[in-house]
Amino acid sequence: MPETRSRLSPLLKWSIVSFGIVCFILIIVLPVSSMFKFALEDGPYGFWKAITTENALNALKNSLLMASLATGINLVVGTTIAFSLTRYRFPGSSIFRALIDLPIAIPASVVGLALMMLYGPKGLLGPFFESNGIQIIFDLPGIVLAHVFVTFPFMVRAVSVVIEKFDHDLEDAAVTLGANGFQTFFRVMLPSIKSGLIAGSALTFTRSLGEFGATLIVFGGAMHLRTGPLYMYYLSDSAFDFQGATSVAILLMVVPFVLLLTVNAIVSRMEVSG
Amino acid sequence: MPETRSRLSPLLKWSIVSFGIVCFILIIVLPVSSMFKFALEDGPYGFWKAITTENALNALKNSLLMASLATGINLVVGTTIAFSLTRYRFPGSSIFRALIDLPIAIPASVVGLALMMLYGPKGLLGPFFESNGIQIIFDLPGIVLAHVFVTFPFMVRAVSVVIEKFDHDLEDAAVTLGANGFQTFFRVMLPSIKSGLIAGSALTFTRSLGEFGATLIVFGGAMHLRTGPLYMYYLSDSAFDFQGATSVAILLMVVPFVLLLTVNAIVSRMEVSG
Amino acid sequence: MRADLSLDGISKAFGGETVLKDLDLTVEEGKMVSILGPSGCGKSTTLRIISGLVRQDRGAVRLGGKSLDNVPPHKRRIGFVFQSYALFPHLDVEENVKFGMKVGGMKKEHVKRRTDELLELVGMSDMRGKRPSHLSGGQKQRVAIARALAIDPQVLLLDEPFGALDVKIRRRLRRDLKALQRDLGLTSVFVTHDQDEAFELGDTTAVMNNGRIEQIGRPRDLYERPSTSFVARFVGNVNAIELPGGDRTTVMVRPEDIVMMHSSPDRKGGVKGTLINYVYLGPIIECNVRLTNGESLNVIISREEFRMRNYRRGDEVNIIIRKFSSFSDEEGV
Amino acid sequence: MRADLSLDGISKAFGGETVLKDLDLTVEEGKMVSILGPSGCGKSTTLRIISGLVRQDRGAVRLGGKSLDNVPPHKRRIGFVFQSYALFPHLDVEENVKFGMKVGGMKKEHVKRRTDELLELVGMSDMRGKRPSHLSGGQKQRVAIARALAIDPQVLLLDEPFGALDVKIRRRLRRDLKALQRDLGLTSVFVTHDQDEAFELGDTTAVMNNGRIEQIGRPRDLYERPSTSFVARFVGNVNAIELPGGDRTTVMVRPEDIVMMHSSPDRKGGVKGTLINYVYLGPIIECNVRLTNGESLNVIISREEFRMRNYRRGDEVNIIIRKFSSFSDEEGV
Repeated sequence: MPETRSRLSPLLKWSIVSFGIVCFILIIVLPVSSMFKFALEDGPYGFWKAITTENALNALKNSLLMASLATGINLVVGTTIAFSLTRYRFPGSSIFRALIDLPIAIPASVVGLALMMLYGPKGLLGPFFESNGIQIIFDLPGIVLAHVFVTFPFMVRAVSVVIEKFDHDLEDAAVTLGANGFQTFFRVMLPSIKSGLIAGSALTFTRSLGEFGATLIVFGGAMHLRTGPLYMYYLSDSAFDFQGATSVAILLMVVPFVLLLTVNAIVSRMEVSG
Repeated sequence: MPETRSRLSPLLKWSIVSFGIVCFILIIVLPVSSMFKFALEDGPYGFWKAITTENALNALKNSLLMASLATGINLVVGTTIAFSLTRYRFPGSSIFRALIDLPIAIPASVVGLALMMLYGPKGLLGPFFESNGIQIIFDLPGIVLAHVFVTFPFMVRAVSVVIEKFDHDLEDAAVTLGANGFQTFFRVMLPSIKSGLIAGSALTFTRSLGEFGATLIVFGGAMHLRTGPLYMYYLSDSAFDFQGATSVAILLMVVPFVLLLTVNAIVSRMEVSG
Repeated sequence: MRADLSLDGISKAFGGETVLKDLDLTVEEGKMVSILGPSGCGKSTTLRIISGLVRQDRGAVRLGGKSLDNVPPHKRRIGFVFQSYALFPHLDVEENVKFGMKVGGMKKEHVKRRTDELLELVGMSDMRGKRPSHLSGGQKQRVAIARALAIDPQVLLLDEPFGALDVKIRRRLRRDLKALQRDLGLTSVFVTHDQDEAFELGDTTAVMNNGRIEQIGRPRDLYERPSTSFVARFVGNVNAIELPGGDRTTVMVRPEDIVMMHSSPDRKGGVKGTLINYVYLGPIIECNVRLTNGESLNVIISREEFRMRNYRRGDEVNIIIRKFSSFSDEEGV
Repeated sequence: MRADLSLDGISKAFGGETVLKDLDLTVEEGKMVSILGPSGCGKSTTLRIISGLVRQDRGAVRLGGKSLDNVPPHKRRIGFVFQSYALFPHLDVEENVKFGMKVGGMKKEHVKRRTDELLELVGMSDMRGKRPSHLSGGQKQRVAIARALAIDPQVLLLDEPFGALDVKIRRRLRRDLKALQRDLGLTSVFVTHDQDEAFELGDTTAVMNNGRIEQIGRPRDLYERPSTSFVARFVGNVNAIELPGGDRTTVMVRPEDIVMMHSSPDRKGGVKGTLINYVYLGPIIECNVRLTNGESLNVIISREEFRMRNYRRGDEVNIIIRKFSSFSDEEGV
């Protein structure tokens, strides 16, 4: 009964709504839209050309690779940790729980520096790995580690939420119906937390596609591993190619946005039919 | 009854928990800890000196200023938008709702570029503002805009959650007890959504303190406005002063983490006693 | 003229769907009318219209003959008790009770004295410093009642106030509420879908269905002389039986208006059946009898009779209907 | 030996708090025992121990004389019906019913045939393709029952299965469940805090309190010959009256075991009181009488008697107690 709810005068109500919309347009919509003007300076072809240069394709490929690896690793690690934290108590579990959000509070650039101080050429473990022929910082493992670090809490949170919502009677029901531990896990538990795994993966993938600060530090000029945001930064900051930079930026913005919207729609449909 | 729940064998259970902890230590705890080694290379005094140089103090002051401004602006704008979206339907409200998450999906560096393309010297509106004596990009307004853009969805989400949970019968009860619109809002509505305002502010402040990518682009060398993460990047990337960089990095990490933990504790106590 | 509450020809539709149709109702000053009806019948909307929380499309709400329609809801001084309690979670018990008096600008000493009185009245003085989240459901509703009384309401409205409570607590609370309402002489409207509650609390009970009041009266009237088939079905248990013969008339028979005896060859008249099951409901026994034509019948007999005749499951019995009603609005069910 | 279910000296504590104390219970093959008790009395834990979901600290669970204690829960073939329904949300009705047969490795044709039978049996054939979220509470519980029956259980356990349902649906469902249980000859244990439900469903009813079974018997035994004061209080309504005299003995009197008459000067004997309120409960009337010593009494009389004597609120009445019980375990309440 919405009629019973809004007791504000229509004038006040519309002032509030209009103020919100105007602010949103000034802060978010206009800046984003203005990029299109520059990207399409030379028409759609210019845009297409800018995102299909060898460098651009390489950067996009790298971004997708890092995002996929980070998502895959987090699916295993994050889900394991979400299970441990929500279902078991062990010595130190409450400290562990508090530390989970650490990566959200840490600036991305600090993450990069931290990884460098551990795995870098002058880091604590870096020389050890290097002497065994394993290059971490300024190479793929370092970049992936940075992405995993930054995206890690998103997966743990998304999965924890669905595990906590999980109705334990379902497990008991499965057991009384004759399901053993594995059958219970795969036929009852996993389908129930699927929406959390999907939502967590989407967030991880998205955040990973856009990661800039940590990657900038650990990437260290390994051009063949340059990701999209770094390439965009190079174009605008060093090459002053704003047409190219905005074209790549639009791609870096549209892809994750569409991905998130799609996944949100899927997840909410799963929950409704759920 | 936890006894009834865990049907996994203890071995399997402890393997899962141990795997999670080991991964967490390798990816998160060790890199973070190794920074302390470098920061404390010259003892606590070295750490103290590094974070109290004129440049460091200026950077910290700027970070706190930007975070405060971004939080203040988002408290007004974000709350307004959260109200509009959760309580009213208007033409385009569903599109508006979908666009709210846009800033989460957009890489920080793209945000910087977008603001530059609108308010920068070659941007769509930049020259107009400049001719009226208003400098946006490469100055305080641009940096604050970047921070507001990046943190915006956090406030809207945190406030929307508590508004949606708000029991409308409380409003009706207040009205039947003789409260007019303003009394209902300030005595019933506001106290009920306080936890969301606090949580949203804490997230905004934290994210703002750590913002790097967008600020790097819109800051453009305005040294007196350099924020903590930028200063840290300068120390490690240009000055190769790792002792200084890690010292600042630790500060940038500990402050927001403590802030988040404190606020989470406050909010959850509010919800329990609520 | 006394301060009677009257609704005259109230109609209301939400989004094209009619919820109330030309509803009339009068509550005499100091009396409590209970509105009994299934969910969705419009009883909550009726209360919301009286309180002004919802605006009717047509008709008038009057108090002592004066229309309330131009009085905004926060000036009506009509107490409202919600099923969800709607206590302010950030205020303790005492502050909840004080809320209405404070926003009404009442003097501090007076607020304090009245709060003490009210907490005493509902038996919550010991809990005055507690937050609602630390109270049981029954305690919450006591506070909600005290809070509604604090504004010295002209009318008290209660919207299924005990719907979320346990059976035992509910019984206790409704007794206390009835005593309170009678002692204070509160003009009240109580809404419920529970027949016992409606009967216990209401001086009269209005049976509501589909946005109309089908009958209003004392429990006995409703039970013994229902004026529509809906009332007959909704109030108490009833058997709907198709009478033998070609005219397919359906009649309503109360389970206690049936005489049941053991079948015997020499017994003529009545209908034959089998005792399928019986349920021991304390002083009475509810029997389920399947007639030879397959119809199923509820029969209620007293414990003494049941014991005397020594019934067992599977017994062949003979049924005689002592009393029945039929309604013109009933289309052979 | 028949496949009777028996619990022998079961004890269980959770975190130091004793939940079950040396509990004995036998359920004859094909019979249903209902366990009736307040929340927290240990009745759910009893079911969980039978099913193996919880492990007892002491004692044995036996089926047909053979101990189940070394059989893991998923191999016990004991059907369990939960109050929360516990239907798998990602599976439709049909797949829910098939679950147990599939994980048990049953042949496909057989699974299909049995599923059809079971859905037919619980009246859910039309809904086979629906997800649980699209079902009403009553429909969900029908599916849950079919699913539990699908594994051809040796014992069926039901843990307050109708606790989350409306009164009307509940009545219907418990009738259907009773018919099902009797027709299939299922050895069953049904747990509830609702007396009507326990009496209607159980062949015998065990009244449970504080981790013990206080009495087991047919409704009539429990009602008329309660063996402890808890049973007397919990089963049916009862008045606890302090007898006049110095010895402070408390007796239990059923409301229907009290005779009420109008007071008249020539009437000697009995206790005087005032008729405070009465509630019309269909065939019977519950009267609330305040005695001259201030005690409050519930009296139940039939509708006919009430009408005949033409009682009104405020009438002076005379009370005679026809029957009472007293218990040695009762410490003057």
